[in-house]
Amino acid sequence: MINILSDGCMIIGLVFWFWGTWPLLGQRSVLYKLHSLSVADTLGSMAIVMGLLLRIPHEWPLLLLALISLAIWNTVLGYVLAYCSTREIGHDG
Amino acid sequence: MAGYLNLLLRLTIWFLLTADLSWDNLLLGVTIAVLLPRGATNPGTLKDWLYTLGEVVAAIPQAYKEAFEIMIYPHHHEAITLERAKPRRTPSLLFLDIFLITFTPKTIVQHYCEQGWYEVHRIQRRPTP
Amino acid sequence: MTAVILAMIAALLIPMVEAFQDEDIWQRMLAFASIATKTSVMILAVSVLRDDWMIGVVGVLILSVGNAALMLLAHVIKRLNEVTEG
Amino acid sequence: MMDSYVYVIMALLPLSALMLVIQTSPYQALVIRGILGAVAALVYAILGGADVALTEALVGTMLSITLFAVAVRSSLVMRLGVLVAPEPSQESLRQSLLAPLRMVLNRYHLRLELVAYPHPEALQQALQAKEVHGICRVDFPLGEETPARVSSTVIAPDLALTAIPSLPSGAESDGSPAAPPRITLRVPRLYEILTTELPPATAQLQTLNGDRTPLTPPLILMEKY
Repeated sequence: MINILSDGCMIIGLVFWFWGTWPLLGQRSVLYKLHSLSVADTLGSMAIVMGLLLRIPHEWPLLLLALISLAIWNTVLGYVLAYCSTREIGHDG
Repeated sequence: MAGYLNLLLRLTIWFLLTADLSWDNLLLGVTIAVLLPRGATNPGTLKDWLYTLGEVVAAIPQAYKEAFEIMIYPHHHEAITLERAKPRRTPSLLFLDIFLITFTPKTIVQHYCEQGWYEVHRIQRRPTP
Repeated sequence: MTAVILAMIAALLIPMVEAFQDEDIWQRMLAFASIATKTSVMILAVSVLRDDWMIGVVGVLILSVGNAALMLLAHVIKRLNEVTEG
Repeated sequence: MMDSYVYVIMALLPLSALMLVIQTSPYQALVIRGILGAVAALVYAILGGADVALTEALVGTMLSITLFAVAVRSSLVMRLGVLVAPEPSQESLRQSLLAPLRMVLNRYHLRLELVAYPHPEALQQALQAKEVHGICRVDFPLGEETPARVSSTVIAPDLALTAIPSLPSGAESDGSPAAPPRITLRVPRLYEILTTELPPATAQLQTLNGDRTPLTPPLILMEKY
């Protein structure tokens, strides 16, 4: 039961990864790609780590820390990248 | 009150990192948490903090819901909107607000003006009227 | 579990191709951010696969520290563009 | 013992290293260096070197990128001294100079940084003191009466300060109203690059000692700047 749940989490995470990383190859703007990357890197990775957590419950503190730092860092990074790249565009005109 | 929250956050990280609840480790963790320098914070009210932290917990399923929405229905249109920040926010609460908006995949804060506005970049299914 | 790791490697190749082909520096920064997250999650997955917890600790540390360099670099590049455009 | 995925992951390391060495722009290379660091940390961790992986992530990726970024930012730059607040006509003249100048410098991955000085003496002094790599003067059309301008120094200093008569050089004495801006360069290699690549009509170039002929070929590599 737990194994099925864990596999499900990891598969969802991998689907998120592929779906969110694929637009990187396109020609959209940086911000549009940032949206899909936040799906892939934050939510997808969190789903994968949840899957790992269900598989090895006795190491929960470390994986919980991984979850928290994933959420915080990736979100803040999204904000910083958005801020830095748009100020440049705003400078152009 | 936010000072206690600050200590609590440090202790949580310490125990998650060490995964050891013995008395020695507890003493060490408390010492480090107290000794680490902290900036002069202007503490907000406890109610604001609890409310915002509750919003953070609620944001996680919301983010997954939005992710599935984006995946099922393609959102091809981009727009920039201005959103009003709540009045009288301390910097750490502002950080949590920006975190909340950016965490959900449809919206990203790209700039915060000093007058209390966020520039929010969002993707939509149809162009803005 | 090995299949999961192989799928992760395939996902890791996408931003690398992007970093290779795109000349715009912000697109490359995006690819870098994506790769940094993906590699540390892969380290975690491998540590669970092998049940080797030393690697797991390293994965968590890289995850929590690695992105800091990215933010510093983003700010330096932003400053750079500001100066260049006068 | 060694699983198949280990080999696949190990193949990523030379791939990203190859990507790094074919980069020419220093900033692009910095970003790719970060990618290489992340991949290297992954490979080390998977091969069992947890301590090496941690060091690579902390020192190799974070510290070295930060230091390199600062170093590249402060060294790959051409600092050009200009005068503050020129008149609008001169401003447009200067802008028409800066665009091709930036284009030429971009080809060498150099960045142009303008440093403003209040009056020509300070400008000359900055060049002598090696504060800037070159100075740019937008000279007045010679038809203007310079003494009157100088006398207005008291009233409107920043307006008149640009009106100090230029050094006698002969090239702009034809009285044409739009003499091209004059750039005096201190660094021989910059002089060489600009004389060969800048369109001749945009600016007059000269070295610090007023020399207009090409110098002896400098033995300095481009990376030096």
